[in-house]
Amino acid sequence: MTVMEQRGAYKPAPPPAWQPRTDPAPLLPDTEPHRVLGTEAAAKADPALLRTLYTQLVRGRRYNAQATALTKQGRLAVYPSSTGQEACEVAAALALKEQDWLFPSYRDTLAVVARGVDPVEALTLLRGDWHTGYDPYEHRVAPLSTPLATQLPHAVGLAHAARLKGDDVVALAMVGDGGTSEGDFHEALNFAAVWQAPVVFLVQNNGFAISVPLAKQTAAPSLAHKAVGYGMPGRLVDGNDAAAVHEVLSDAVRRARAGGGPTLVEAITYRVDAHTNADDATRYRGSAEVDAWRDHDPILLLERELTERGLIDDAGIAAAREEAETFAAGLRERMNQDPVLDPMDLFTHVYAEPTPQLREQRDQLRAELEAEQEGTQG
Amino acid sequence: MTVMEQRGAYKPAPPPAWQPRTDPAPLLPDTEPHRVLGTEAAAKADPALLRTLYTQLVRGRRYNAQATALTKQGRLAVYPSSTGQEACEVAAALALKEQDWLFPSYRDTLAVVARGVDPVEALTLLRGDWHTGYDPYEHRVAPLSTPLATQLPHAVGLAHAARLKGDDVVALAMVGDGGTSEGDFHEALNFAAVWQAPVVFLVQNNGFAISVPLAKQTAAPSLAHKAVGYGMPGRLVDGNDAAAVHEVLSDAVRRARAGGGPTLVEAITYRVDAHTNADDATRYRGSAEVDAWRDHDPILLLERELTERGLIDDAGIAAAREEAETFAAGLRERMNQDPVLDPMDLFTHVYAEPTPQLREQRDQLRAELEAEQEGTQG
Amino acid sequence: MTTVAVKPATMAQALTRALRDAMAADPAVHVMGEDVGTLGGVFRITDGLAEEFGEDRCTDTPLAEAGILGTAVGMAMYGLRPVVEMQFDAFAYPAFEQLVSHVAKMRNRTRGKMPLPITIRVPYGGGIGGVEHHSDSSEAYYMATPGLHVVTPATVADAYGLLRASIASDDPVVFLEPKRLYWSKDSWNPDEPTQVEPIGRAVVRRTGRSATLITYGPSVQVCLEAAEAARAEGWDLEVVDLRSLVPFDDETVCASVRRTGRAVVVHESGGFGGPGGEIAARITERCFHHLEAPVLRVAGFDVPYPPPMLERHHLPGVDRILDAVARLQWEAES
Amino acid sequence: MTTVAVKPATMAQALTRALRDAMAADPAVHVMGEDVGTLGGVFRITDGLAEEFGEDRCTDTPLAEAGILGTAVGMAMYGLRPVVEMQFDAFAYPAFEQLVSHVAKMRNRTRGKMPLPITIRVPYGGGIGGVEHHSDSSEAYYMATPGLHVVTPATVADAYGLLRASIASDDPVVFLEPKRLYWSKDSWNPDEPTQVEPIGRAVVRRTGRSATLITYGPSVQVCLEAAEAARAEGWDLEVVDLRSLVPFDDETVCASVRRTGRAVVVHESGGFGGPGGEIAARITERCFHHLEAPVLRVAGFDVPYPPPMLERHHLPGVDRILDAVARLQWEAES
Ligand SMILES: Cc1ncc(C[n+]2csc(CCOP(=O)(O)OP(=O)(O)O)c2C)c(N)n1
Ligand SMILES: Cc1ncc(C[n+]2csc(CCOP(=O)(O)OP(=O)(O)O)c2C)c(N)n1
Ligand SMILES: [Mg+2]
Ligand SMILES: [Mg+2]
Repeated sequence: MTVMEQRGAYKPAPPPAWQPRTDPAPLLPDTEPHRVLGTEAAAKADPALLRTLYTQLVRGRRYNAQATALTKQGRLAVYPSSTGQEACEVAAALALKEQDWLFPSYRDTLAVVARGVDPVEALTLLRGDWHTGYDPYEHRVAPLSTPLATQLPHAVGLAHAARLKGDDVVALAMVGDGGTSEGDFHEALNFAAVWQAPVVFLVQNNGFAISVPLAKQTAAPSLAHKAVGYGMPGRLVDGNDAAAVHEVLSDAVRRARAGGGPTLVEAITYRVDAHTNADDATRYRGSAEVDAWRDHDPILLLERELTERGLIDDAGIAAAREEAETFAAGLRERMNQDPVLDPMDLFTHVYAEPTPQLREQRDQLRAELEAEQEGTQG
Repeated sequence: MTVMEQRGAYKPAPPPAWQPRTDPAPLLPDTEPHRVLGTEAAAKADPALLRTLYTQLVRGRRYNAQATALTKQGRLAVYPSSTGQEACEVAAALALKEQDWLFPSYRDTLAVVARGVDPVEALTLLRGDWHTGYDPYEHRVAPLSTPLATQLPHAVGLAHAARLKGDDVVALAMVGDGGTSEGDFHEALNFAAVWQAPVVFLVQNNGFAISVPLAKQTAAPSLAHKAVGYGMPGRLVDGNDAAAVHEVLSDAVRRARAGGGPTLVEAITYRVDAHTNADDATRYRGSAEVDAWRDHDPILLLERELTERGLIDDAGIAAAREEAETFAAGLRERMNQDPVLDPMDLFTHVYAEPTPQLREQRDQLRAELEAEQEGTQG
Repeated sequence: MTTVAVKPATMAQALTRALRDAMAADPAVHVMGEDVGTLGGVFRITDGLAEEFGEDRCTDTPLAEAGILGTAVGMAMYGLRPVVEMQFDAFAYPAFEQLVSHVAKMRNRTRGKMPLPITIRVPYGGGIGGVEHHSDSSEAYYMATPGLHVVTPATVADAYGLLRASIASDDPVVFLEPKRLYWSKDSWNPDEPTQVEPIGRAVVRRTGRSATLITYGPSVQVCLEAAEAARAEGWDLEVVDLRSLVPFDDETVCASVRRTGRAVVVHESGGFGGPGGEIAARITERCFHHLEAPVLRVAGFDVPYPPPMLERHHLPGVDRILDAVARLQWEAES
Repeated sequence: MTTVAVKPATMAQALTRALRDAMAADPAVHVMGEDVGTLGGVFRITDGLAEEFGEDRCTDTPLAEAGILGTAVGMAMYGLRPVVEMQFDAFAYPAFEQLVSHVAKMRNRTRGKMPLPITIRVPYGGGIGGVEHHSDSSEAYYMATPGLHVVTPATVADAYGLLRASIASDDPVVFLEPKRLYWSKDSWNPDEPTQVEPIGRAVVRRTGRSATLITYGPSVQVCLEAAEAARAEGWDLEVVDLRSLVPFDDETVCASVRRTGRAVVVHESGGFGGPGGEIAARITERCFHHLEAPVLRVAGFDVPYPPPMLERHHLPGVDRILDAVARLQWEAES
């Protein structure tokens, strides 16, 4: 009997009930970026934390300057600076516990360093002697990801796996405003929400994807609003307010740890330097814009708070700077040494065991190098 | 002078003002699926439109049954039925003007037929004598898209191109609930919103992606809520209420035509048949669920409205059924004829001009077929 | 001791059994993909696994291939051994960036610190009357991507053995399942399934003296049929089943060609830029002076995969293979 | 009549000029991609176009390669002629599904009703010290995809001519720009730029009698240097620049090899499953009895592209080419 033939006996049934799967209201992000420094909330912030953040910011700024200088000296192939974004970089690392995982994007070497990775190892990729310079398992830091947004599903998968194993692990994944346009961003957030994976997505909205301003990247009210469409909460935070970023990320990490699922955090910040040392930012933005942000600098904001509350004095500031100088000098010195390279490494890690084909090629290269060697000696 | 050295002269500047790029409030979808039939709004609906919708629904249902029957007779390789979803299929076609474009997904042959494409041509893909059976330019219907969600950026690009040329053209693109998880969905909606392209996205949420229920596909409050994250309005509609779907789509099309940009529409419906004739739906859902939806059948809802308001009588209903039978008989007869195939077509349309390589291969096949021919004749 | 009756089993059953045994043997093995859970996959290869091992071990994912493979990468980073199902060949393309830029490279990028033991099952090839995008032969893409193993079975026993070996591999494996062989049967004893040798060993399926047919996956059976048919023409053909395209077993292939002096490479994939070019080139490099004729190729045409009603003209069949064998310059020899 | 001084120009300048001339000649030509507008592209190839033709004709898109190519498909459906820039080779992978399942197939799917005249510009290859994912040679993927043309210039004049021809083509063209040649110079007169012959014609860059080097794109210059160096060894090498991998110019290639009797294929792309296998196989099929030695290949190793400090060991250089030439069994000849 077709539906139409039932007509004689037709009794209109109520349509199957529809209800939203999640209450959308709590998912909507803050209407204003969350701020702590310079507000009443700052009084509640832990002074020790603020001091740690400060030291790290000062060091981070110095690290960015040093790394940029190393490009000029030919010691780095390229460097994407996070000057101006240090609050996000540092807070991301500090919001995590020992056992947690960080998934950095290519710009985030500072976060990697703040998490404890040796800066020389963090910079290996950009120096060019290898790709990932550090053991990801040592500090639980995934390789720096150059293909944008591709690291986000990795973070989701890792967090999901940890939860399946019953481990207390949260993954924090970093991506830029431009990266939110990639399909992988979408797929990662969706998987995370469906699986309720313990993962936090930090979007550093620094206003640009290389030269492309945010207005050409999205028409959304904010990037945090994207959370709604996945059924996860979105948070909006002043990305230059280290205390605020730390608080929002810590909340999100705590929520994830407690089984509350993923959170999307948009931190509003600004890329003060050019995209990389190879980029000429004057082609696409004026200095007035940059200058306006210099007045909202993360170090200035925190320094002011600390000073006004008497949590730091000139000596403390000088000490932080000095520590940063020492750090930079050490880095400079180590980066000025030529890395020792073995061309045979080309073949060592393609597979667990080189294929017969790779063994042949390795032998070929070895023979070539030996011949070269003889040539120079003879 | 570094930022830190400016400290002596430091005057805290107000942080660069942040404001949402779009007011999020108007973007939020309806909290309940929009309904017309059985509500007061139905009184305002155009009787002629309701009658047209009815005729088309009845025909569409018959078309689905006929196409499924053709698979059993080996006349179609496969058929993904839209039984139960006819209101969406038909309304999508009717909401468009002559010059507009329809971008169907693989399940949407009914929408293609309702737009005016010869059903035999619409079914060519599924019969297997060629891929796209119709000229996309004749009725402005893009090829049926099997790779899910990939047609959405096409619709955006076409709508954008038309707008750049100053043409009055809207594109309506169809996708399933499962398809919304693909990266292409995300990228298409984002491009559409940034470009303010005249495009309407219709998600038929029929509860399943093959066997996977919606709850494993998304944790969002509704699929319409995804609109917010792109800065476009989301609409939620009862997908079995043909008048409501038609109204919501028409509004969205009008909005797009007027330069208001894209809209995301989620139509809540149900896939009554199995995924395709080759699928066994009893493996993943019970009959009670299916039966509940039979009572909310799009034809029943509209028939009831028309009957109660005296817009149709038994004769009218009989006439609609008869027209559908005639349509089905014609389709059956034509589909029972073997299509005439030319194997040389394999090479004709790979490029505008076959490459030398393809000419060789064409000659090879021709020689083989001639030899075969001789073999059978000899 | 009771003797077990060896009943015919299908390749599909052997694959299911391999997954089940792998999951039972190692709790790190997780199966994931579209419809692999409740439904058991559109080809029913994962049938019963969700029931037996729970949905956390055999998971219906959202519909997003890059997301599936990308999350599998993360799971592998944490020590799991994901087995991903791509529903059809062409639907693996959305995951291409994850595959090429991460799956294939992660071990190398991290100097071996972060291997990714992921198996990516891809039903591939034609011959089942599938509509467009359901019959692609995508092995050329995977072969050209260092860091991946590329494996494909041609028999029921190999389906089991190679899938077990792939899942056990500490490197990523693209495991290509010939769709049209899913229902092919063989006498195979599921109670004594044999592991195959490590991935990378080709096998001579039929010995012969006149010429060697080199093939894999869906074309192996066709080549064996061609070899039978060739007897009538006086040709005694050897048939080599590669079983894995990466690593490539030069030894077995070249030993055969050196013996026969003639070779034809046969596959469904398009000829231009397809696997056959590589295979023919490396045979020629290694066996030039043993060759009585150029290595020939019988492949799909260089066209998008045809619609169901035309696919028989596209697929390499017995006649086309025999035509190629006939062109191996037999006269020149004598 | 005034004579124009022919000044040295870079390949980058020639490409920019080709885009500009194409846009001026045909309002249907639209340039789109990441950073192509205001910035003029990370390699400055689209420099000045947004200014001259407006942002609607030269558009900074959102950062999403599948979206870029997918919307370009829609624009082409409506009669535009999009020229898409992929920022680097490896960043074209997210668009792979759009490329393979739509761009390459649309004309065929619609029986020629819906051709897609899209040009996809991809800066490719290494030699510029780029970090990972910035130096891939992805031509093997494109070659193995029927429906695409695959074009790559090696000279400043060809960069102009081939790009104009690609944009004018009614079929999709993957236009591979050798990154390390962007700043290579040549005397080239931008005021009298020459169109090249239709896509699909290889060119002999250097005539020689001893053996043929077959190559394209970034390796052409290296082969010419090798040919110079080979003179000292007494070899007179011919160098063929393919200019397009699809269509492939069998005629020119085979004519050369039949003359010289020996051939080496040279490219940066990995050897296994790379273009060289196809090229060697088809030469062997066609010229077997003219060959004094197997066609050899000099290619990148079968490894993920190395980090900057190791890339010189990976890239085929003059020595490696000469080594291969030396292995062409010269003794056997005499
Ligand atoms: C998939 C992919 N496409 C393109 C690029 C090239 N690229 C490198 S950085 C960049 C801009 C990134 O912008 P955003 O995500 O905002 O991060 P930010 O640079 O601002 O930190 C682009 C386009 C890439 N790395 N990956
Ligand atoms: C990219 C891609 N992945 C997988 C498939 C296989 N497939 C065909 S239909 C389908 C389910 C689609 O579900 P939905 O989007 O909800 O549409 P519906 O079938 O319900 O109309 C799947 C997974 C496909 N066609 N394309
Ligand atoms: Mg940015
Ligand atoms: Mg559905």
